Amino acid sequence: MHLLYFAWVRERIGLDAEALAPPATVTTVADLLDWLGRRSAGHAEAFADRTRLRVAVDQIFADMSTPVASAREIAIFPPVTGG
Amino acid sequence: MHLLYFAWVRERIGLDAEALAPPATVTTVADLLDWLGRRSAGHAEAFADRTRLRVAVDQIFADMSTPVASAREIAIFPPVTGG
Amino acid sequence: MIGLRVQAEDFNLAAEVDRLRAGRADIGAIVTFTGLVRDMADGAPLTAMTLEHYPGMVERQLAAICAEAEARWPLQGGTVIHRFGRLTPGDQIVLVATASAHRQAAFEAAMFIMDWLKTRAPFWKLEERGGDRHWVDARTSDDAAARRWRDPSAPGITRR
Amino acid sequence: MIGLRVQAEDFNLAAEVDRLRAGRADIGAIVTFTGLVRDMADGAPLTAMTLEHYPGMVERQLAAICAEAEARWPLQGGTVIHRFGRLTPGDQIVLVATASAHRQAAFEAAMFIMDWLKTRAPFWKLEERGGDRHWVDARTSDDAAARRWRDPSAPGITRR
Repeated sequence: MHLLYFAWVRERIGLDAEALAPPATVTTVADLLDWLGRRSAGHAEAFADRTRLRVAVDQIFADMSTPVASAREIAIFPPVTGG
Repeated sequence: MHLLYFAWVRERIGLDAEALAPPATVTTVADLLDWLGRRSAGHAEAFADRTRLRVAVDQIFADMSTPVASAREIAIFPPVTGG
Repeated sequence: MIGLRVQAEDFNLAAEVDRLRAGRADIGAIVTFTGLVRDMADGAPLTAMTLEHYPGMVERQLAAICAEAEARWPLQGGTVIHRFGRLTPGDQIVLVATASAHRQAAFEAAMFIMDWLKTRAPFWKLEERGGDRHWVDARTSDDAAARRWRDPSAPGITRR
Repeated sequence: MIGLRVQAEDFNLAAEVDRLRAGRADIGAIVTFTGLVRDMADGAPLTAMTLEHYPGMVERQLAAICAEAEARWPLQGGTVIHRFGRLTPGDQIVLVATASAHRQAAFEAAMFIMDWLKTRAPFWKLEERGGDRHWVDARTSDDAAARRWRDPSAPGITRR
């Protein structure tokens, strides 16, 4: 699974991407954030307030209950502010 | 009183302007159209259907009851179609 | 603050937008509307369209429309140009450009100006199709579009 | 039919509008929206604004937004250009241009695209003010602006 981080999520984690293989117990976006949050202090800080996060699974906006087991690319970022 | 005609009103009357002094009995726009309508066949035809006419008294949109006695410039034309 | 011109000459969209932007960096949004002569409006091919106007009243009406737009929305500038005379398909007829810190104000003010211009500015269109000529009828949809800005809940009303 | 570009380079409004108009006379209305970097957004003077984006998803989201606009309004063409990278006050950020036979469609489609782009296209703004830097927060007003297009009575819905 390819993970992408953008904006302040990227900065807090200190990485713009990482390739990881979560355990089989990680089935939803919420599970993934729980699991990722334990990887480092930066991950924990970035994912502390989930109301400030948005997630895309294979480039489509997802929510906390979206399945992730078969996903190839998951991006985690703040609400978008373009335009 | 300076009268101005535009678009098909101008074409039916055959004049783009005329200077006239209506009698004292002409007090409103409606009176003026009645009076003008008797001037020629073209005037009569141009003013036959008042729902298709708009009138400006001294360059401000007016209605049939607007006073005309002290007006200097009265324009009669179809609904506008610019833009 | 909104510049007004009624002219026979063509206009240049880029030059007008550059003029609004020149020397300032406080504008967040510029909306432009360009109206063009269509070749096939309502059926048979159009040869030409002649715009007749009422000099004096046109400027007065456009100034009133722009003053109302400026009262309703926080604009940082704008331009309204309307041409008169004989035009052919593809020619530009009218330009409305609005500048604001925020996009909603720029959009709404430009729509407002166009809707009111269509129903309040004394211009008349004469279409030529081959040998035929006829004066364009006013559209009830234009009246409806203008009226909605009078609604107490219309955009801009609460910002007065 | 709406051309999409996500690029670091600047764009030219006149060139994009000329491209929409080129070789045709069936367009009645062209609406453009240009978004610019403001120097004083929310207080202290802005030094620079950096746009980060999610390559791949950005193009996908913009294509979906434009496809919905084309389904809702009878458009004859359009252009969406969004820049990324470091910009300074006065710089252009985004262009939306829409062409239609009728002004209401061109206006509404441009507003729709901007509202949805603001809430659905993965871009993030980093502001620099002197030595300070901070990521711009999303605005609830942008969410509300986008949501109104989902209303069953929203413009364009009945034209599907």
